[in-house]
Amino acid sequence: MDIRVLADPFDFGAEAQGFAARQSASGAVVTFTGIVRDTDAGLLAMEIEHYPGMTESQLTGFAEQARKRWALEDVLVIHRHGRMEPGDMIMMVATAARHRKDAFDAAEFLMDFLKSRAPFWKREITRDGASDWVQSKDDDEDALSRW
Amino acid sequence: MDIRVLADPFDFGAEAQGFAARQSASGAVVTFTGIVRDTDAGLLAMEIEHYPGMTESQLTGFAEQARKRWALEDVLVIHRHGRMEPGDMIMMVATAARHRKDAFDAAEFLMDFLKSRAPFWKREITRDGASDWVQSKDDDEDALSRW
Amino acid sequence: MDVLYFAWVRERIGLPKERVETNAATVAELVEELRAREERYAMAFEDLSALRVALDQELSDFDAPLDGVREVAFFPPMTGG
Amino acid sequence: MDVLYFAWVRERIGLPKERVETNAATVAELVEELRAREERYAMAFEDLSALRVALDQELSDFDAPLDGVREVAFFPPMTGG
Repeated sequence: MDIRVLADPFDFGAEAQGFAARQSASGAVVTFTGIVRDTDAGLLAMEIEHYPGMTESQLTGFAEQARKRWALEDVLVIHRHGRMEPGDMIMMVATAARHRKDAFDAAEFLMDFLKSRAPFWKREITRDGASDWVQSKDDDEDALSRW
Repeated sequence: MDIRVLADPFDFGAEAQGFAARQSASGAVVTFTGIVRDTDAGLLAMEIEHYPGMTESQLTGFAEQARKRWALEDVLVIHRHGRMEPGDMIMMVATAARHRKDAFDAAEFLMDFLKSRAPFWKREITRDGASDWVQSKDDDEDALSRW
Repeated sequence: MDVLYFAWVRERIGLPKERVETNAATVAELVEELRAREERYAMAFEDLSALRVALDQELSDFDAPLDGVREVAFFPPMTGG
Repeated sequence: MDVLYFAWVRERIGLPKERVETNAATVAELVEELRAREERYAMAFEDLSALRVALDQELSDFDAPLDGVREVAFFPPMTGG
């Protein structure tokens, strides 16, 4: 299990490859990565604030819950904070399991909790100089109810 | 859309990174990779036979169906045939979408169809010299019914 | 038409592909003709529930007509991914 | 106890963290005390349904007791991932 909260960019390809290469007992590896997407308003940057200490403990807790619910061999969570630009990778999760369903379900579970229960707050800065906190979505809150 | 059927190894990390880096309009990228797993009997190698021509057209068809059902920005499918050893990567799919649910669902859909409807046949060769065709699983057939 | 065999069907019959001249109207009739040929064919087609068929590279059924079909393939359930 | 503010709560109040001496028995009572201080606090705590609270870095509720708690944090709904 590998949980990292960091300000610097991470190398998604190298992390995905390294994670998959470690899984000799697993047949299935799922990864998710979230990318800063350009918006209609023209996004200049995204800034992510977080709650040091609580962030790490929440992410670790989600990963532990996932390992209890599914037969996972390994879990990786990386999440950046600070300033990012369109195209930059915000975060990734990776799950490894013998069976693909476990790897998929656990990755979706981690993402749903990460969206609404990990203490990160996004702010979008547009090219016209406006700066707004991203609103949480009802959809994201609703997504938790299935677990 | 990128569909490849090949005998040679592929670089999962580089493919995943390259795919994600191309998705400036997508916020969400999901990858799945299947790895040759060592078995209790001691696996020496896995050999995958396929039906050239039909394989490519089936995989392309699955990707097109996925693009009709979900709001996808891009789809990648790579599948090897020939001889592989434990730890080798057999195949990968990657999906890109604005919303993570679309990327996850489409990746699971592609995997379910790839398992039971793409013309590949696996044979396992164990260290004691035995060689057996892998049996299809009822679970995999059942998984199709949800789509 | 060309008839292709994959995986253990290929192994039982002993060849990957052959040219077959037939007047069979359906896949099932073609299977009957092949079964009648030799023991190795009879063994390969012993249990049709364990077999799948593709016509011109599209998955099909054993009661499908062969009219206009150029390539028939027989194989066990697929195990990709 | 230490009281922490994040995102627009931090911006409205104008600081990320402060030491607060209080006899409040619950989070809701602490919020009442803070609201009464100054306009910027009143604005930050205007709509509790738009706020979340963590006690010692665990998500909690506004009616939770503060007994033994060393760190309270107020923030809007989270937007990770």
